[in-house]
Amino acid sequence: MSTTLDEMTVRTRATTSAELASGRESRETVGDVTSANPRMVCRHVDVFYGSTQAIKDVSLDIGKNEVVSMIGPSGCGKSTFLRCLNRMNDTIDGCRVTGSITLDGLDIYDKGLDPVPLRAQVGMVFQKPNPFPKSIYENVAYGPRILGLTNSKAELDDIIEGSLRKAGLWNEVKDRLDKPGTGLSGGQQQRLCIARTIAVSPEVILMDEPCSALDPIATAIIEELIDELRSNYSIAIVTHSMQQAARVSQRTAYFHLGDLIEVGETNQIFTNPKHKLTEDYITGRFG
Amino acid sequence: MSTTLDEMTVRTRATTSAELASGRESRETVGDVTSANPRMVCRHVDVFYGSTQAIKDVSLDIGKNEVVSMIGPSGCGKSTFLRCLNRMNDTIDGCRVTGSITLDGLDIYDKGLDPVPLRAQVGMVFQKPNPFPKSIYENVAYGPRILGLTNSKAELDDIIEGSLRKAGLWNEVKDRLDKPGTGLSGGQQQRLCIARTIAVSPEVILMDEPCSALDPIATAIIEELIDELRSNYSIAIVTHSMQQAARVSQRTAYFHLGDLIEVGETNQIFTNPKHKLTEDYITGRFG
Amino acid sequence: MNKTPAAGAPPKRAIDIVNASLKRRYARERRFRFIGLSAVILGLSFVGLLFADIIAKGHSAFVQTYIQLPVHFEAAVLDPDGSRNPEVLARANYQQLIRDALRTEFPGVTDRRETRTLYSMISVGAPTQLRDRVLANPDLIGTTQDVWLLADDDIDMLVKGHIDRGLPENQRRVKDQAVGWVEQLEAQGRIAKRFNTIFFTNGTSREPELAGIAGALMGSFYTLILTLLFAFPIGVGAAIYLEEFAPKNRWTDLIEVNINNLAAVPSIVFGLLGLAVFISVFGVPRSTPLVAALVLTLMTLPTIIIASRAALKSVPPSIREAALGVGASPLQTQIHHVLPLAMPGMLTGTIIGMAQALGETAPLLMIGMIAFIVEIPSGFTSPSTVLPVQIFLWADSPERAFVERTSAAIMVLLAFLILMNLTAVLLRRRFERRW
Amino acid sequence: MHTSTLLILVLAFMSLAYYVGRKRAISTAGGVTRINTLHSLPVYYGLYAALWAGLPALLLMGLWAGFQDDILVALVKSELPATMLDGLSPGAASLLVNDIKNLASGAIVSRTPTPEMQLAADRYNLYNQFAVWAMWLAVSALALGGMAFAWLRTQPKMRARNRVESIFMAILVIFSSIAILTTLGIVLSVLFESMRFFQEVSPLEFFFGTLWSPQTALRADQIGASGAFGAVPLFTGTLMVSAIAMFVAVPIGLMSAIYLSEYAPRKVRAWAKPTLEVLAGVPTVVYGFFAALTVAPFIRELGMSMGLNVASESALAAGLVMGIMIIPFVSSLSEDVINAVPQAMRDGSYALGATQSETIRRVIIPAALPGIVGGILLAVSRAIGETMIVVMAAGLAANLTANPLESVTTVTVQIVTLLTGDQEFDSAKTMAAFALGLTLFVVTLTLNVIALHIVRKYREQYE
Amino acid sequence: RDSVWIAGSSTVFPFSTTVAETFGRETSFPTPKVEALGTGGGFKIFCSGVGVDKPDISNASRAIKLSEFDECQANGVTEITEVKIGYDGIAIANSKQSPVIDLNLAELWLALAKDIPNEAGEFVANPYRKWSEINPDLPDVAIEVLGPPPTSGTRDAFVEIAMEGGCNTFDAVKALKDSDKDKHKAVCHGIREDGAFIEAGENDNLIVQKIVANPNAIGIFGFSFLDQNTDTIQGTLIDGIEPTFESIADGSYPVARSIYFYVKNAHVGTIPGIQEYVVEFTSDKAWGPEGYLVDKGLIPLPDAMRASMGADAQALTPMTAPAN
Ligand SMILES: Nc1ncnc2c1ncn2[C@@H]1O[C@H](COP(=O)(O)OP(=O)(O)OP(=O)(O)O)[C@@H](O)[C@H]1O
Ligand SMILES: Nc1ncnc2c1ncn2[C@@H]1O[C@H](COP(=O)(O)OP(=O)(O)OP(=O)(O)O)[C@@H](O)[C@H]1O
Ligand SMILES: [Mg+2]
Ligand SMILES: [Mg+2]
Ligand SMILES: O=P([O-])([O-])[O-]
Repeated sequence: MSTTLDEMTVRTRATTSAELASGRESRETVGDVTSANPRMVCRHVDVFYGSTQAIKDVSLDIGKNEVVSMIGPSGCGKSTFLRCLNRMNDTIDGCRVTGSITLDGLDIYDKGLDPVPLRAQVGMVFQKPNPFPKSIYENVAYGPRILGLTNSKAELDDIIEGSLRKAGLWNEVKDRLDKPGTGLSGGQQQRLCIARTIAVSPEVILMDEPCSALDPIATAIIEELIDELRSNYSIAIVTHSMQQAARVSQRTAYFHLGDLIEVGETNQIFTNPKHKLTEDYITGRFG
Repeated sequence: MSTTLDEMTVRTRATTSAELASGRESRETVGDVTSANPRMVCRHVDVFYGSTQAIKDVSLDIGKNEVVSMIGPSGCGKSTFLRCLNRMNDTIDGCRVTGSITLDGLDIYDKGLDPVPLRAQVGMVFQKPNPFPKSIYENVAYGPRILGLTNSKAELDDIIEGSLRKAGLWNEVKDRLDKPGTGLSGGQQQRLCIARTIAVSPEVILMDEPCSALDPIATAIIEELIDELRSNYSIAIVTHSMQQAARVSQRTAYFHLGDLIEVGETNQIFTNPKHKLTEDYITGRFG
Repeated sequence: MNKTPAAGAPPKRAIDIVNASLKRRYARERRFRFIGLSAVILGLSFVGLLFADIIAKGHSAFVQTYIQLPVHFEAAVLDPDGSRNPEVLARANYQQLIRDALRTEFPGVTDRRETRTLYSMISVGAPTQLRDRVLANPDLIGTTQDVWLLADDDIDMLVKGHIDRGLPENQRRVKDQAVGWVEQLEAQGRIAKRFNTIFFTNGTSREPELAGIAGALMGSFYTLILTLLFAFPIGVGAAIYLEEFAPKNRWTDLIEVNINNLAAVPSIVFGLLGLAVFISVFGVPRSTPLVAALVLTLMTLPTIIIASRAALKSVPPSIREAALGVGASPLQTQIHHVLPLAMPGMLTGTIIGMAQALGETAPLLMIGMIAFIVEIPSGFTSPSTVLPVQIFLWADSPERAFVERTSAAIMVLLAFLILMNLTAVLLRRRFERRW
Repeated sequence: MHTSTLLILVLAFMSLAYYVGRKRAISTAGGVTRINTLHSLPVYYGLYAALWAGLPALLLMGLWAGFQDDILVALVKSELPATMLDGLSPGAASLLVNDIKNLASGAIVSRTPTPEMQLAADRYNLYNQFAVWAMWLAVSALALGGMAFAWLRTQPKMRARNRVESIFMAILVIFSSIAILTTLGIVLSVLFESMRFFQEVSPLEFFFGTLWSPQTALRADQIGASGAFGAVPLFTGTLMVSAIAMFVAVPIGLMSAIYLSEYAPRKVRAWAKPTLEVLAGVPTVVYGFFAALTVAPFIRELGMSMGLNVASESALAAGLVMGIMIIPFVSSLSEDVINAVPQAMRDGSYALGATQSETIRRVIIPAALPGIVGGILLAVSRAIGETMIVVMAAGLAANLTANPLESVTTVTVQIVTLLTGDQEFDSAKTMAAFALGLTLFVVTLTLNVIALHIVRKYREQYE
Repeated sequence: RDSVWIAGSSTVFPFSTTVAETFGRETSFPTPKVEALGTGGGFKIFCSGVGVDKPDISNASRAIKLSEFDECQANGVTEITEVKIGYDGIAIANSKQSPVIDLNLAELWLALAKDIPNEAGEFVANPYRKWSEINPDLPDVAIEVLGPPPTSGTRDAFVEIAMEGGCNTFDAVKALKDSDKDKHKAVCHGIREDGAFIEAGENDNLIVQKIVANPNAIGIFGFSFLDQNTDTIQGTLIDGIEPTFESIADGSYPVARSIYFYVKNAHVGTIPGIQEYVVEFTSDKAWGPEGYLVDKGLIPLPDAMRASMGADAQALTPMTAPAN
């Protein structure tokens, strides 16, 4: 498993029957999918739910110290793609991924590769907040505990406070750390899940609409956090807010019905989209 | 149960021990909480989760043919208040509501009142999408079925198609109506829940961040829907997007830490807030 | 990852810590998984062991030894007045025919004791066998036919090899002489083992070769049907009420504790209760499936209620909210949404409860089910016994031939159990889903 | 003219009423197109009518069936010549009536019938026929009446759903109270005798005595043993056997549940689970033999070979086998609740880099805890209440010991041996069984209260 | 109710059911229902009154006690016919893998008694742990006897016949008989509780199999179980007599008891078939020396006794109150 990017041969895509059934070939992606300094490299990724294809031949890099935002209409496959990046799709029955995805040159779908440390390294915030049925403290402490990141209670307390602070939740929950995380409001749960993810310091962070339930102020805090995290890590974020994409990301990818239509510098995408579909979407003329 | 609004005496608030414990009286609401043509009238509503108070002495009307939007920082009690309006709080253990809430002059917390028809009349879209683990079709058909809104399969099919269309989901799911609703993407689930709610044509609709997982285009469809519904019904919507509040609502209520700080014409609130807290929030200076 | 990724990483990367401890965590994972697998295998091997043990002991009960003899249907014995009156035929002395046949077959036997031994080779049920044949076909009278006659249980045991012919004579129930006769018949091909239909069609009997489980099986069937009819709706209904509707207060806590506690009440106490309440107060007839079902219902209710409540608890509240939110009544919410999701757990509880009811003996001791009842019960109020009690009684019988029949009865009970479970399992699978 | 035919008739009436009720609701609303002016769905009007048609009729039927014979017998008796009943005790009278009934039904009678008896039998038959006819008429009339009543009451404003639901609710309440009534019945049926027992034997001796040997001084002419009623050894014995059983059942059951729901392929799970469930249904007599004849000698041999002194009826053997029996209580019930934990919980954990076992141990098990504890409690309960295995494998000697290799006896064993077999009417010995039952009841109740509190404390509710 | 209802002893159960079955097969009466409740349990419901919901016949592996008889009388069960049906030998046996044991009643008593007299004639707790300590000729193994619990009639009979027989061979004990009757009884009937005697439940088959599995153990159970298992177990000689059909029938084997059934006369003539059942039971083809009950292990009464007993039974002559 010492496959590096160079050695890696992009697997040839076989045209599947599902694709034929869907009656249409996938579209070519406009723009440069590569990154100068890539951490994750995806090539020709197809994802199927049973026989329907949710992601069609998507290739995309996620670079070091970069935030890539993914935008596109609801149901276009953003979450699906994101879940491929740390193999969360494994848990869905009937979900099948082909193509190649590498992290630092290692094929993450390699048979011998173990998804457990991968997921510690590639953290994820889910679209629907899913706090554990435990106390707020235990929710955040869970990751560091199982990964053995701390040696003492004090250290753990620090991590927890730090994470909650970064997620902008500390002030609201500091008096009720022992109350169940499920008794929080929607936006609080979302921030709790963010805190839980950053508590294990993953190197790549996948965020699926992390601010959907947040008010502008809380959103600003999270965006700040993203910016801060970027200096060390790589981040892929799904968002429906173009403003947010524009604010936080360096590169933007536009998905449409399972295709990656266009990738480019965020600036360029929002000011000068090349593909008609992108343009329609950005300007709200779509649909 | 023939209490009308006129006869209704607003119950006097007893200062509870919890309030005393919280160490601070609730704030006075700025602005006019009443509506010229009210359908729902809330007076001095307090909500407690166990011993902590989540809503403090809130009074607010929701008028006929009007959209009231509720904004405020995450965790300020918007969802809690919304859930009071159709007695969904009944389902939470340890949640207690005092004060008076009437619908067309009838006290909805009256002992003799049956919450079941109330909830059919006051529909709700929840913050976290919660489709039934049934097919998409069955998800939407459920309400009309139990309420006996249709006499034939054809009529039911019409309602379902209509509701899904209005929620902007029809095109995406029309070929898979028999697939489980839980296998949809986040945004699709949210729209499914909206479709499910409007399928029973409630007269008052409570929407808790209905567009949080939606892209701009889908959001536009829902906003259009809200606008359309307003002509016949009353709508209360919780949203984090000021733009959205500005676009869809006639009146806006600003919540803060369980208090209703300010209520007013949407225009006025966004252009000329009277309360300092409102202003801070609107201009993003808060926090 | 099994390998540390690219070098030159910042000094304290979390992934390094993760990787460092990974081996240990994986060892734990493997251990956990291995323990799980061993637990399953252990559990299944218990089942296998029990089955193997029972089948090894009981399989031979499914065949029964028959002896072929030329029987002369002597008209003088059967139908002295030649009227062919079925009543007369039914009362005739068929024993006589068999004894005659035996004596003709073994003419040398004259001693009184020896004759007794000789006669006792054929079951006391054989005359009935002949009678049925004659009644079905009176033309047999006056003819001589080769008839396969039911062998006595001792001979049956000998033929099946459960009696060691090598042992000294005084340590055997079947003496040398009888063994000689059997060997003679075997050499002539006049001894055969055939499928034991009697076992499935007869009620119980003192004679092992005539003993069947039909009575007990029907008794169990009626009992379980009633138990299911009572216990399932009551159990599920009670669980729904307590979990979903009853106000949560001290009173309902008490009820919950109380139901848990009922599960720990020794089953025989339910028998006492049944005796005191159902038989003495309400006059429900003793020894009937009805009273057994009532007692077993009380006994299985806690199991069903506890399992059902656990199942209801595991249905996420958001499902209830969703249904209530579109105007479903609480009852509709339960029936349309919660119940289907909780059904697998409820069915599990029911399966286990019914299994327990099917295998239970102790409380039935108190209500007259531990009885010798030959007639096959025809309804819910006819006297009957049930399979486990039949097994209990047979296990306590001195006759050696009952050993294999006991095991065979257990096999039938297990088959019954498996059949019963299968239905529930199929049902359960229909409801099962993960979301 | 069998009662079951009438039952079917009533059911038919109910279906008819359902149909009529629905129809009527729709027509009062003004046709199919206007059913939304009805308060409830037409189905509920149908159910409402069906319940009105069925419930009173069924109730009457039940009462009738319960009392008909008593009334008939009273009638027939009152018409018997007084001389026949003179001086007969109620029991003897019942025998006479029995003979008359046998005569009436054409079964064999025990004596040549006298003309009086024949007359009485004929009368009985006549009355019986009349009563059956009357019942049919009354029940049908009531069913029709109920239907008519519902028909009259049906109008769009009637809150049919609420009415139907409140009836169902009432039924649910009745179902729940059955558990209470059972408890009441059990307590009452053991309390009386226990009180009498405690009048003869001091509670102090019973609860704190360490010597149990109840077979004495009970029948004037029997000398069994020393006649001591110290229940402590029984409770320690019960505790030990149950503890051993739990030691077997909880790890195996729980780990099986986990393996089957989380690791095993669907197919394996589909057959392994029901296979394990078979263990719960094997008659306890079978387990008894298994324990006494296979396991106990094996343990004895094993112990001997290690130089240990093992009783031939060790607590260990009984406990082990009992543990096997209750595996499915833990495994199946836990499996169901583990399976019901939403996938989102697992996803949340995996995404943090947890291994499967960590997820299971730290997220899934805690989330499923109430159900798992429920299953374990049920298993413990079954272990405490189980009798046959211990009777056959653990023996009857009440040793106060903590050594599982020795033989002990349990409360249930004593209850069974005291209540069955050669017993006396009111000896302290028989009453001791009731006192034991009551004490066991109280002890387990206490344990359950504690368990409930613990579960409450650690309960984790998802969503 | 149109069928006879019999309840009681599990020892008599095999005989009673055999008769019931034959009776059902050969007459037009329905087969009686026989419940195995144990002797005491049988008397309990038998004596609870007269009526359709009470049994007609009670089986017993011992004679009715005065207390039970009184209870019967008190509940209106005044006329009871006692029928002694034969003997049931109590076998003492061990596994074939061990040598045959030859005991006398005194040794048996010494092995199982709770208290035994020492040289000084004082009663001390039984000190014997091994058979060889009682008599050097006996095997050098620990005393381990599996027997029925006191709730069983077999145990009663064993105590009354074997134990009492054994203890009376000691002068010290014999002396007590006159001086202190109660003490005498306690001494003779008291079975040790220190683990040498194991109460192994009511299931005789289980005892048989347990002694097969444990060659050092000795079991006490009904003779028919020995009879059926002669390939694996062997009877212990008591006073030099082997338990066999003949030795029990002629009375030379000391440990045998009478078994009975009791008929509720008030039910005769109201429940069809009772009298006919009694006739069947007391017919020669059932309880005679060649009868089918013998095949089931019943040891028949001597001819003369059988004749008089049968006549009394068929005439339903009510019994008088028992001695104790
Ligand atoms: N079930 C509950 N038990 C206890 N406290 C709760 C519960 N639900 C909400 N709360 C608390 O009540 C307060 C108000 O919650 P609410 O859900 O109404 O907030 P919100 O305004 O909807 O926030 P958001 O925008 O994040 O959804 C919060 O502090 C929250 O933590
Ligand atoms: N478990 C599943 N089984 C089957 N189809 C699925 C499943 N999950 C998602 N899909 C389908 O795959 C497509 C892509 O879904 P995905 O969740 O990736 O969309 P998305 O871009 O995240 O949308 P949103 O913005 O609404 O969250 C959708 O059509 C969706 O219905
Ligand atoms: Mg998504
Ligand atoms: Mg909210
Ligand atoms: O049933 P018993 O004969 O032992 O009383």
